[in-house]
Amino acid sequence: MNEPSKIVKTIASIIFPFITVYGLYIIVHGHLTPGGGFQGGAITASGIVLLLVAFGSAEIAKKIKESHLSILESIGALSFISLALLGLSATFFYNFLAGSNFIFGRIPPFGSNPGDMNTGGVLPLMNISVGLKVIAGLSAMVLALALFARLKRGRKGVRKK
Amino acid sequence: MNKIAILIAFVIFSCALISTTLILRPFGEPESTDMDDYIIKNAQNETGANNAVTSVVFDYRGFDTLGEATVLFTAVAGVLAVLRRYAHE
Amino acid sequence: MNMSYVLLHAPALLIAIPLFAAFLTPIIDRFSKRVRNIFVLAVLIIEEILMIIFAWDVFTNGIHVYTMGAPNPTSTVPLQSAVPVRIVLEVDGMSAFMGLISTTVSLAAGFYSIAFVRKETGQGKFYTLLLLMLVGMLGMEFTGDMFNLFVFFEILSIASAALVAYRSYYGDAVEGAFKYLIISSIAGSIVLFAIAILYGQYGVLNIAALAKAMKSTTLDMIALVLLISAFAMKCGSVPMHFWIPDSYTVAPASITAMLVVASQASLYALFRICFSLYGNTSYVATSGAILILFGLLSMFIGVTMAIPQKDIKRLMSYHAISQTGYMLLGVGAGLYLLGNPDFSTHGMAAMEGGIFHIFNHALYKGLLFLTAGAIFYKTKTRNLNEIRGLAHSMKFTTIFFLIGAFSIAGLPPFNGFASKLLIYESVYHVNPILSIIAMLVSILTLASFMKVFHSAFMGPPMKDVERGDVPKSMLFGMMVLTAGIILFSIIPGWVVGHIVHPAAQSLANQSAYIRAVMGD
Amino acid sequence: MIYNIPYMASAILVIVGLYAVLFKRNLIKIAIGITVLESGVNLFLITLGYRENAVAPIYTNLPEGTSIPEGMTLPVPQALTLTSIVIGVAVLALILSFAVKIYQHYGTLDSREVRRLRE
Repeated sequence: MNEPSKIVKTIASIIFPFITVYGLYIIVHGHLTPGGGFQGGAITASGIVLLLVAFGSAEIAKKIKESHLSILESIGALSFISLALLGLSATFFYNFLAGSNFIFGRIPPFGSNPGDMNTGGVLPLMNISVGLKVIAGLSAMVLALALFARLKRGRKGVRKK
Repeated sequence: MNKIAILIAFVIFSCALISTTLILRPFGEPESTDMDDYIIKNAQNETGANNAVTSVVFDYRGFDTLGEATVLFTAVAGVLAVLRRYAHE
Repeated sequence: MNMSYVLLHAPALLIAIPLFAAFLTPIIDRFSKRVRNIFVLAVLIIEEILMIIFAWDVFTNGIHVYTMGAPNPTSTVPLQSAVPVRIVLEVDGMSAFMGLISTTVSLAAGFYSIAFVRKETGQGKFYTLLLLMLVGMLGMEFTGDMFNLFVFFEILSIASAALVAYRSYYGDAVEGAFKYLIISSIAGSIVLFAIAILYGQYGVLNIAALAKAMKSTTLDMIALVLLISAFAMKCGSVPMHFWIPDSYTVAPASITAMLVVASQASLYALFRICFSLYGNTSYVATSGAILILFGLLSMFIGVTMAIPQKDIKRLMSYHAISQTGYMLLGVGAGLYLLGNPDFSTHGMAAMEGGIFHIFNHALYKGLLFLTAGAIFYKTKTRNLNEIRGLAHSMKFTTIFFLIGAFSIAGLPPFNGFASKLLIYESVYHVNPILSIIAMLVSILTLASFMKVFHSAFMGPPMKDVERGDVPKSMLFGMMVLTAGIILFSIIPGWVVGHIVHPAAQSLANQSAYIRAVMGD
Repeated sequence: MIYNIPYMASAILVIVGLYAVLFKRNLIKIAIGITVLESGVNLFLITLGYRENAVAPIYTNLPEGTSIPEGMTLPVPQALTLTSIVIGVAVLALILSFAVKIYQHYGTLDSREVRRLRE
């Protein structure tokens, strides 16, 4: 397989920051506009997959390790379940920040409004942790598949049982 | 023989699906919407989020979302486990 | 941390603790393998203890409900609404009973794995997935929400498929896992389609609310057929059983024991849908008859296909299909008689037999798969023609195998006999032929296992096998299940009265299930 | 009849997907079949949540004069569809990694040449 041309690499590196910023915007505005942790995380991960395609998996694997991504994913998942566990004063998954006037604690006026970042209780925090988890998880998955395909290409002998 | 049995099951299944779509309520006119109406009316003052869908995803049905995040986590762990390197390689 | 607080939150905690541990395991794995093993075992032990305490409370005090995210766990229906809005966990006797099975077998599998996978790479992932399987099973058993059931069903399928493929250096391990995952995802999609049909009609997802709103339309019937076929596919009943031997055979032994319980979780979902969701419709007798038919076919075809097998785990897998038939037969007979005046006498006994058999099957089939794994660990082969004379070196494994074999064949005084006797006596009143077939299958099972015992454990010792039994952690894993079997064999009357009867009672009592969520 | 066309489209997707899974021999085609099957089910779920002439249930800059709740689509099916899409992605990733592994072992993706997948 040939190396991708210089045009592809240049365009990919120019576009990548925009994709990332757009994905992060979708994640943090999840409680105000369409979107959320999963959608934004998938967009951001697609930026990383773009880099993977443009520069080749070996190049990317030098910078990002699968095991690090796996740890990052665990941290995202742990913060998500911890937020749920923190509600145990009432019940599992209780939204303890809503209406508390603490961070993200405001209640918006009923009906149409322009949207206020500082609302939603634990929802924005959960969006961020799920976003982190999805970015790390999807990139780790694609990286593992790409690296595996690369590793085996050179080998002739197919191992049978 | 086996193939014919699968084909018959497949045809019966298809007929069931098509007949379902024919007798289901008309498109765009949901009948009993108590649960959804409650969520639309109360999402703002109970969770503080403007987006009712996000309030369902992370608050009313947050446990499903935890399960969904777990599914993704499981799949990543599974892919990494299946494609791992072995000790004798 | 007082006891009533823990009991109040126990349904959520039982799912949240292993889930939290599963997320934490990859991080601990980076620092120390030893700490990780201890951590996983500690979590499994805590789960077992908490589950026993919680199950006892459920058996004595009745149904627990837990509303996720509500200000108060018991406020299932919000004030301004007529239906439940949030996800409700609903633990009745049957759920607690299944939870006990899942935690017990997971504990045994966890101990067994410590030595069994010691030489593999990627053990961190192995234990993560093992904990996630436990999460999937407990979630399926505790939830009172259709969509939540589907989500945990998928967690369980994906974790199991990844673990079946764990020894992916064997080609057939990946094949078995591929087949398993395809079957699971088809079953999952069919379940989701059926849930969508129900949601489209009634606008709710809670099982109790759906059962209350159920109007027995044609669409309900289609949804029931889809649900029964999907869950029967997944629990390994006969028309769709072909994936069972392929995936059970190639999985690591401790995972095979877990897979037995995983398919029983699907069986539980099948029963829950027939009894609690469709319990007051006119389809009860028909679906009972279908379950009896599936049960008979599974029993007979499973055992006849088991007899000629040469691979020890493949043989046991076919026996697992055959034993699933007993559970379907017992509970199906109960469902068939539900609502009849006969129910309180024979129907209840049939259900008790079937449900008791679920626990017994998990114990002895889990034990047998673990002994098969021990044989594989020592001899590196599963072929019965190559194995012989293991009784000389593996004394404990031989004893465990004999206990498991006698129990599965239903010899008195073992626990398999207690549950089978209940089934024989009660299904006799539905149709005498059912009892006769069930007894015949039992005899064939005994013959088949005596053949295995004779060829694997008797005869001159094998040359190239080192002496001595398997490592201690594997023996301890088998010991946990053996202790369960012996306990159940000594006091079957007490077990039926205090554990099985509340489970069967709660499964048959649909109105209590609805009342716990919807109020009066 | 015409009002049910969206349901029918989803049912046809399910049937096409199931056909591919049951009767195709290439493992990648089976994976595609699973994806089509899941898309059909997701489409069915999301069509159940539609209300005629309704807007998305989001209050940020809601159009003037929207009646609440009749003017908004149902939020629950959208959340369910999101969940089932993510589950579909997870299943697909695992199926593909199995297919890669099978290819490594046997050098083929044809299920007839792989021993246990023959039926």
